[in-house]
Amino acid sequence: MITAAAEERDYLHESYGIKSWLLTKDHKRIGLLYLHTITFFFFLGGIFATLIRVELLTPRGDLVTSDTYNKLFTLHGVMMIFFFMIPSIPASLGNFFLPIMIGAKDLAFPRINLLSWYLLLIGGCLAIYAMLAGGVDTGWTFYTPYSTSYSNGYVIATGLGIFIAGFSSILTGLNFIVTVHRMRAPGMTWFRLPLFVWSNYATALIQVLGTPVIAITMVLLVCERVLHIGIFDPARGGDPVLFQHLFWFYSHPAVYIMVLPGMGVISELISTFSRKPVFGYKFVAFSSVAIAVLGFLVWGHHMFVSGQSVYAALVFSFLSYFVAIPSAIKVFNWTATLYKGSISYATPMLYAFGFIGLFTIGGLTGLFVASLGVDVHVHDTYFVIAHFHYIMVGGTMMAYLGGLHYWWPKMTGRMYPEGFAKLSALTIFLGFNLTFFPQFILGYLGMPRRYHNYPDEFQVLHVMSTAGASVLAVGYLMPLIYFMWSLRYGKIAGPNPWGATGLEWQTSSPPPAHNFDETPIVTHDAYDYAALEAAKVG
Amino acid sequence: MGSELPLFPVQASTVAASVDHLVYYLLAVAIFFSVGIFLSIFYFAVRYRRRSEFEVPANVHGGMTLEIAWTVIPFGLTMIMFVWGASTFFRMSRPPDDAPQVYVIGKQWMWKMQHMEGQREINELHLPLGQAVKLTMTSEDVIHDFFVPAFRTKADVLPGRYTTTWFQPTKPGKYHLFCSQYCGTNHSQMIGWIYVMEPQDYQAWLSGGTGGSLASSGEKLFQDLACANCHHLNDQGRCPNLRNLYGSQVSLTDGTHVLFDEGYIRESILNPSAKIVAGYQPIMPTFQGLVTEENVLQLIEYIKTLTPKPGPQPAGAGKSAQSKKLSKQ
Amino acid sequence: MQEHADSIKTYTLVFVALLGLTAATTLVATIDLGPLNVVMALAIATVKMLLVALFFMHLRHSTILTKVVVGGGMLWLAILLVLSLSDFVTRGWLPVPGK
Amino acid sequence: MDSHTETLALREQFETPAQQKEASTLGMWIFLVTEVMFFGGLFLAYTIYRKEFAGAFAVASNTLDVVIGAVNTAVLLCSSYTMVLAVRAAQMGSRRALIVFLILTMVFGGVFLGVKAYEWNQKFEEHHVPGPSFHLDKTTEQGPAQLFFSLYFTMTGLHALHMVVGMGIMLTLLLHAYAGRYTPEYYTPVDVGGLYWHFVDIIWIFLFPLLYLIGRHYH
Repeated sequence: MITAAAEERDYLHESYGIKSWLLTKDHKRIGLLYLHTITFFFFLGGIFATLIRVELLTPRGDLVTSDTYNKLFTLHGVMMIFFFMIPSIPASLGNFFLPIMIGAKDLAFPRINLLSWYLLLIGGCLAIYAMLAGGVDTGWTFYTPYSTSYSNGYVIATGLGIFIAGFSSILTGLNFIVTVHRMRAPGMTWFRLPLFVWSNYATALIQVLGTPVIAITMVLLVCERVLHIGIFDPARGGDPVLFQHLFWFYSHPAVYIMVLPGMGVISELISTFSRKPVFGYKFVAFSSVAIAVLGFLVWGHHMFVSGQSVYAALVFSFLSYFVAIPSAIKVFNWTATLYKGSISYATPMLYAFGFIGLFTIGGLTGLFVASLGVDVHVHDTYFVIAHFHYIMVGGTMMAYLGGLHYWWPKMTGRMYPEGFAKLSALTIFLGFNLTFFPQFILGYLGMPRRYHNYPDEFQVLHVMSTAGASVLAVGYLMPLIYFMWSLRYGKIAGPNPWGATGLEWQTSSPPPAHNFDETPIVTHDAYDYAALEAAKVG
Repeated sequence: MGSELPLFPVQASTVAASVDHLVYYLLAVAIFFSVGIFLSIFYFAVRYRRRSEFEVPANVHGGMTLEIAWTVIPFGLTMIMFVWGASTFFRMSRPPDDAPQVYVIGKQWMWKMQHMEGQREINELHLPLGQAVKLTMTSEDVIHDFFVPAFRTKADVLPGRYTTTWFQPTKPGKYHLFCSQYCGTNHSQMIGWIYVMEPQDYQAWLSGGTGGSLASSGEKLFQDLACANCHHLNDQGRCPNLRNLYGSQVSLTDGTHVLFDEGYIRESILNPSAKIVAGYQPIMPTFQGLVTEENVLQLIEYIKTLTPKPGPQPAGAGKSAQSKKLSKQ
Repeated sequence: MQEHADSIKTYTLVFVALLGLTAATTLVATIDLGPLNVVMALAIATVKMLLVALFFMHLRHSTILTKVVVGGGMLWLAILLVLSLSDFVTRGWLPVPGK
Repeated sequence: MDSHTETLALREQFETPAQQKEASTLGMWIFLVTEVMFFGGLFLAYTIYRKEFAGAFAVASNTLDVVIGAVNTAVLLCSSYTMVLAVRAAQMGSRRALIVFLILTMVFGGVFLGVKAYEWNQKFEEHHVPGPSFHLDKTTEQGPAQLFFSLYFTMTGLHALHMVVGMGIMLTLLLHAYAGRYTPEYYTPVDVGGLYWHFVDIIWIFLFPLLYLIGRHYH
């Protein structure tokens, strides 16, 4: 804890006691509540991941039974996707920084913001109840009719948990959209917004437009399971493929809910640590919105072998390539931003480098799975697993950690130990690649997903992957330790340790309860280092 | 396979090679761009590293030419991927007209295969080398998926309807069959082997089988279930004459048409009033629960024999080219 | 802040129109128009929706942003329906079971 | 707690009352868009199965009582009418009219729900509820007919649930109106609550023809 010497009362010391946190309407405190919650869910999901990897060391299922294994990968998916990845950056870092970055005192609806956190918590508790009561074994995709008629797991509790967490996500998105439209400080025009705000805005669009569809899908799933209403039941004329359409209508865009905020973080990091405006600002900004919109047109590429008509497959494959373009634009623009910059190797920047590299691999392998002929072979194999982990872990997780390191001094007022942080970034990068790169090969060789036992010839690659996972686990534990250490022993950070331009760096660290002593007036574009320098000199 | 670590699975079907060729192209593009990005980042990071704490580089805001270039060029490259991938996919989706059929039924957690000649196999499928084979598949419970990596082929197997896949083996050997759609506890044990045999070995294997062909079992069922009481094999019955119908377009009471294929036959047995042939009454009872998926397949195979094979002449039957109208005068 | 008040007369006229359209759609449904029955039912429902949205919900006085939000919602509903139907409508075009 | 003056109720995160009103209205419209997508999933399922099983759906639809459906539609439209008058009363600063119209809105909403409950009850008595005892005359397609009723119950059920939530909102507005919280300068909650109520009405405007009227022209 920071000593009482702080002159001004910052948001951490504005009031005290557990009640002042649980009933807070301060977006910064709610951001921290989210941060703790999702960290818990991350490590919970991580434990499942570890068990999965240990089980897969040998071709025979000798550590846990098949049923347990199936529950492990289901819970890993459910925890990581619905309770960690989706809320991760927007609800924690976004919540904390989006209002500050646009010069607002708070989000438009602070009470709804707090409600969102409680909804996530309730949803998470339901999922944990399902886990403790006996688990759920449908896979995070809940495909019917397995989930409705055959599974013995706690599908209903998990489904309701996701339903409720979905409302948390919807309300966060709604709050962000209204805030960006109505709460910007004077002079903060759309094209002066930091790119982190743009990408969170685009994310919010997806949350608002997509999440209701997974909500109704979960309602139908639960109704089907409880009341046997037959909506997806072939025996009554229902169509299980309809479930897949409804599911992926949300769950494909959900991938962009997870990665877009990460892209926003990377734009901030690249700019700050090269001391230059992001190359092609408008292209990067609009590509976020383009990804959000185009992301809704491609869901059928998860269903190329599902019994969907070949013509629909054709349409979805074609559209899928359109969404590749804005992602490529971002990568090229970030790389170009480095050109003639003043590049610092601070820890957040290392994560940014890691993100660009891994996201590039993840994105390019996405072209493989979007290609109809190739997807038939690699669909539902480890190739797909490797692909989306390169996006989710190599992408979002890297960006999340990068962002956390970048804004940690602002949130807590303290610096973390730089050497330790660099070591952890390196460990995570190496561990990640060792874990997931072999899975591309495994997948192409034909190793199917969700297999408890596997043929002997795949063992070598699985062992490599498990070895990587243990490195990765160590890498993830390190920040947990040194971040806690820094709260007490870290160097005092000062308002702007990185020399960055954003509004969040113009206020004190940690920020005061209402973010700014007086409403800021914005006169420059985002990332305008030259103007900042000129002002300093003048 | 053995001890060395292969990077590519065996190519054992006609499609496998073309999928791999497309993958080489994709790999080339992927390697080109990722290496390009890695090298640029590395070079910039070293060349423009921060030399003093206070340096502020000049603003560079962007360049339209560059933006257009790196939008248009990747788009062109991806369109090649799309067209190439789609044409491969269409080849995979359309079995050759003359391909013999094997029926596959998936259930938790086994594969049941039925050859037209009557042989049945569990978790194994014997195939002759060089012969294109079409699989018509359904599931008795949840969704499964028929995946043969060596053939680069995969198709979901759904309850309540038929799906199709096909392949033409090009290399004798023993290949993995996996279920690749998660289907419950023993999903990872819903595996089997595909044996590709020299044609003469295959014939020998076939003749080792017992029991009648699928069609003859179906004929017996057709009598036992009293189908023939209404479906006379002339035009006198209360129900449509099933001769010469397979593969043709049939007009329905609501004025639409439907292709008389496996799916329609199946639906008509299990849910007879869904699509009534024009000129007939919905009098047929459902056989849901009275017949198993296997029985349905036998009946289908029998009904198919009521339509003579087109023989060597081109423009194969079974396609819309041969459109017959059926209605009672 | 009371910029959106329409007169009671306007609201009443809209209300009467809505009742009339309800009667109309019920009657039209009993006449056999072939495929046009569906079109008529949806057309009348859409007109009713527009009346409620434009007058009762004051959409015609609303900001452009609000109109964009409403239009976006409709567009996304259309995306959901049209792209899903691109599967269900084209099934069976290729004369191969399950394609 | 929010520091608001009694009349303006300006929350601290906003600079001006206009900003607050715009934010609340925009928030509600966005929420309504999420509702559109929520019901959109049901409309998709309906469209697909209706296309697939047109005959069974028509037969099943004809068993619904079209007169009750039409009258209930009219009842709901009445409630929308009184709602818009309530908003107008709030704009004009007429507390009494506001209270009267809010009560009327709730009465019409209550009648609608009552009629709905009666209809549901009828379905149970006629064995038109999907399940083991389901039976529908005049069709051999019992499966697809059940699908129709599954959709009927899900759609009308979720609609009724939204009505119940709407009634709760009306009650809150009524209590606040009674306490004199609303003025011509500050009546945003009435306005925003009205938006919700009208939206629920619009959903029913579509449910009525889709559920009650699809088979009336063939007998």
